[in-house]
Amino acid sequence: MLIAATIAILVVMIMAMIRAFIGPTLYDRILAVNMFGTKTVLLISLLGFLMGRPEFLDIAIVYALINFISVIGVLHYSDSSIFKRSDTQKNNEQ
Amino acid sequence: MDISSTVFLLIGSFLCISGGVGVLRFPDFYTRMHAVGVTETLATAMILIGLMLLNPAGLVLLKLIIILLMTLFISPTASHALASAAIQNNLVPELDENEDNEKVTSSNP
Amino acid sequence: MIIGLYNYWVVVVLMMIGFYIVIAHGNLIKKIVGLSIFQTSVFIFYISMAKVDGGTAPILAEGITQYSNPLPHVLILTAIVVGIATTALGLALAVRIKEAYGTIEEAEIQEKDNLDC
Amino acid sequence: MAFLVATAIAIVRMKDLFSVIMLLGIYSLLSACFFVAMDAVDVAFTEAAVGAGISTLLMLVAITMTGREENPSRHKPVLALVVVIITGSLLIYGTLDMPYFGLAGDPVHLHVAPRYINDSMQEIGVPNIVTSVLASYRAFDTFGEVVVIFTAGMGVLALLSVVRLPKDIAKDISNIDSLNKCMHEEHLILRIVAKMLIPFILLFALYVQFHGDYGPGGGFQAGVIFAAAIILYTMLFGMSTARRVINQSFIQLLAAVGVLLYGSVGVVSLLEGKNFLDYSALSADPVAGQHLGILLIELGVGITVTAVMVIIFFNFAGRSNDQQNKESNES
Repeated sequence: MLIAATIAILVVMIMAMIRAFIGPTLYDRILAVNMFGTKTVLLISLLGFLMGRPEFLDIAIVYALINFISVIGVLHYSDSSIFKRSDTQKNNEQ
Repeated sequence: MDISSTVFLLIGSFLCISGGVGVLRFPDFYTRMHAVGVTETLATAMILIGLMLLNPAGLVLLKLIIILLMTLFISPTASHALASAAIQNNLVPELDENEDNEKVTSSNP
Repeated sequence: MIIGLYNYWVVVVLMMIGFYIVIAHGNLIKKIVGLSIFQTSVFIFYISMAKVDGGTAPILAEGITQYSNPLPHVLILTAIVVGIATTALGLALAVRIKEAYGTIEEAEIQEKDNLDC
Repeated sequence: MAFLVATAIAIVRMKDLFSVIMLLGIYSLLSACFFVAMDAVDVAFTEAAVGAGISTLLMLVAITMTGREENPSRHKPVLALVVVIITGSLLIYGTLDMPYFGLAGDPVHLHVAPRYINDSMQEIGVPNIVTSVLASYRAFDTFGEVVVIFTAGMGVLALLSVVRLPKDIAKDISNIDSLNKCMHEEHLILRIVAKMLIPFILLFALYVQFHGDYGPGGGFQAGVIFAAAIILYTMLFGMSTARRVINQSFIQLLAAVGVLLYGSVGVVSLLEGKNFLDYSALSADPVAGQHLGILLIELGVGITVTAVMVIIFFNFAGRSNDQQNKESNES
C-alpha cells in the first residue's frame, strides 16, 4: 500500500513539473514549486517507511520548513523590485 | 490497524492525483490554486495519518504529528501569500464573461 | 548492462547539459546556474557510487549488517555547503560586474572593454 | 532520474531567468529525493536545506540586481554543441569500464569503508558513521572546508559590503516605527505565522546540531537551518529591524569564532602530546574524548556556517535595498 501511495505521489510530481514547465504566469510556476515541495515531504516520509528506517523524518521536517521559507522569499523578491520595474516600463510604453 | 491505514493512504493518494489533474486542467491561476490547496492540506493529512496508524512508535509518531501540524500551518499561509501577491500584481482572475472560459466551465461542471 | 550503468549515463548527460550552458550561454547568472547543475551531477555520481544493493543508510542500528559506503557521503556533504559558498561568491562577482559595466552579457562586456582600449 | 534530465533541459531552453531559478529549485528537490533513495540521508538533509532554500534565495536576490531577461545569443552554439557531444560520448565510453551500480564488491567499497563501518562504534562511539568520519577520521579535511566557507564569506563581504555611515543607521532607527506600522497592515498573516514558526525553526536547528551523532544532521545542516530562520525574519520584518536584532559586526566576529573554536580544539590536542585534532587527548577515556571533540567541532562548524550564510545574505539584500533606494531617489 505504501508503494501505491508512493507511485501516486510520483505521478502528481510529474504533473506539477509539467505545470512548472508550461506555467503561463510566474505565479503558476511558484505554485507548482510549492506543490512540488509538499509532495517531496510526503515522498520522503513514505520512502523512510518503505526502507524500514522511519527515523529519517527529520529530512521531511526540514523540507516543510525550507519550502515555506523559499516560497516567502520568492514572493518577497518578486514583489519587491522586478515587477515594479516592469510595471513602470509598461506604463511608460503606454 | 492495517486496514484503516490502507484506507487513509488510498484516500490520500486519490486526492493527490485528483489535485494533480486539477493543477493541469484548470483554466486560470486561482482555480489551480484551489486544486493545490486540496492536495496540500487534506491529501497530506490523510497520507500522514495513514503513516501514523502504520507505525505507532514514540519519536516517529511525534515527528509525524509535527510534520502534519506544520503543513497545516504552512501551506495555507503560503497559498494566502501567493494569492495576495498575485492580486497585487494585477493578475486578474478569469471570470465568466470570457468566452473560452465558459466552454471550460461547462465541460467541467 | 543497461540498468547497471544507467545512473552513470544520466550523470554524464546532466554534466554535459551543465557544461553546455556554461559554454554556450552569454549570461553570467545563467552560467552560474549551469555550474550548479554540473556540480549536482558530480554529487549524484558520488552518491550512486556509494550505494550498495540491500544496504541501508550508514547509521548504525541493531540487526542491520549491510550499510552503504559512508565516505562519499561525507565528501559530498561538505562539498554541497562549500558549493553554495562559492556560488554566492560568483553571484557577488556578477553583481559587481553589473554595477561596473551595466550588463551581465558576456558579449556586451567584451564590446565595452574593446571600446575602452 | 529521467525527471532530472527533463528539468535540466527545460533550464537550458528558458530565457526568463526567474523561471530558470524556480526550475533550479525543483531540480534540487529532485536530487535530494534521489539522495534519500540512495541511502544518503545526511547528504539529502544538506541538499534540502542548502539547495532548495538558500541558493534559490541568493540567486533571486542577485537577479533583482542584475535584471531577469537573458539576451538571445547571437552566434549559433554549434561549436559548443559539438564539444559537448564529443566530451559526453568520451565520458560514456569511460563508464563502460566502471563496475556495475550497487554491487557490494566494487573497489570503492573495499578500501577504507569497511574499517569505518566495523570499527567506528568502538573507536568513536557514535552511531552515525557519516558524523564520525566527518568530524573525527577526516577532521582535517573538514577543517579545510570550514576555512573555505569562511573565506568565501569574507570574499562576499569584500565585494558587496556597503559602507554604512552613522547617519544611515540613525535614519534606519527612525524609520523602524513607521515601517512597523505599515507592515502590520500588509503581510499580517505571514508575520504572525512566521513569529510562531521562527522559534520552532531555531529549536529544530539546535536539535539537528546536537542530534547529529545519532541521526542525520550535524553542524553544516544546523548552520544552514539557523541561517534560514534568520533570513525568514529579515525578509518579513525588513532589513533595518533585522540589523538591529543581529549586529553585523557581531556576526562577522562569530564567523571567525567558529573557525577558531575548530582550530583550537586541534591545538589543544597538539599541546596534550597527540596529533592535531586527535580528540582522545581531550579526556581520560578516549571514547568520551571523541564525543567531546565531535561536539565542539560540530559547534564550531555550525557557528561558522550560520554566520557566513547570514553575512552573505545580509550583504546581498543590503546591496539590493540600497540600489532600490537610489533608483527611487533618482526618479
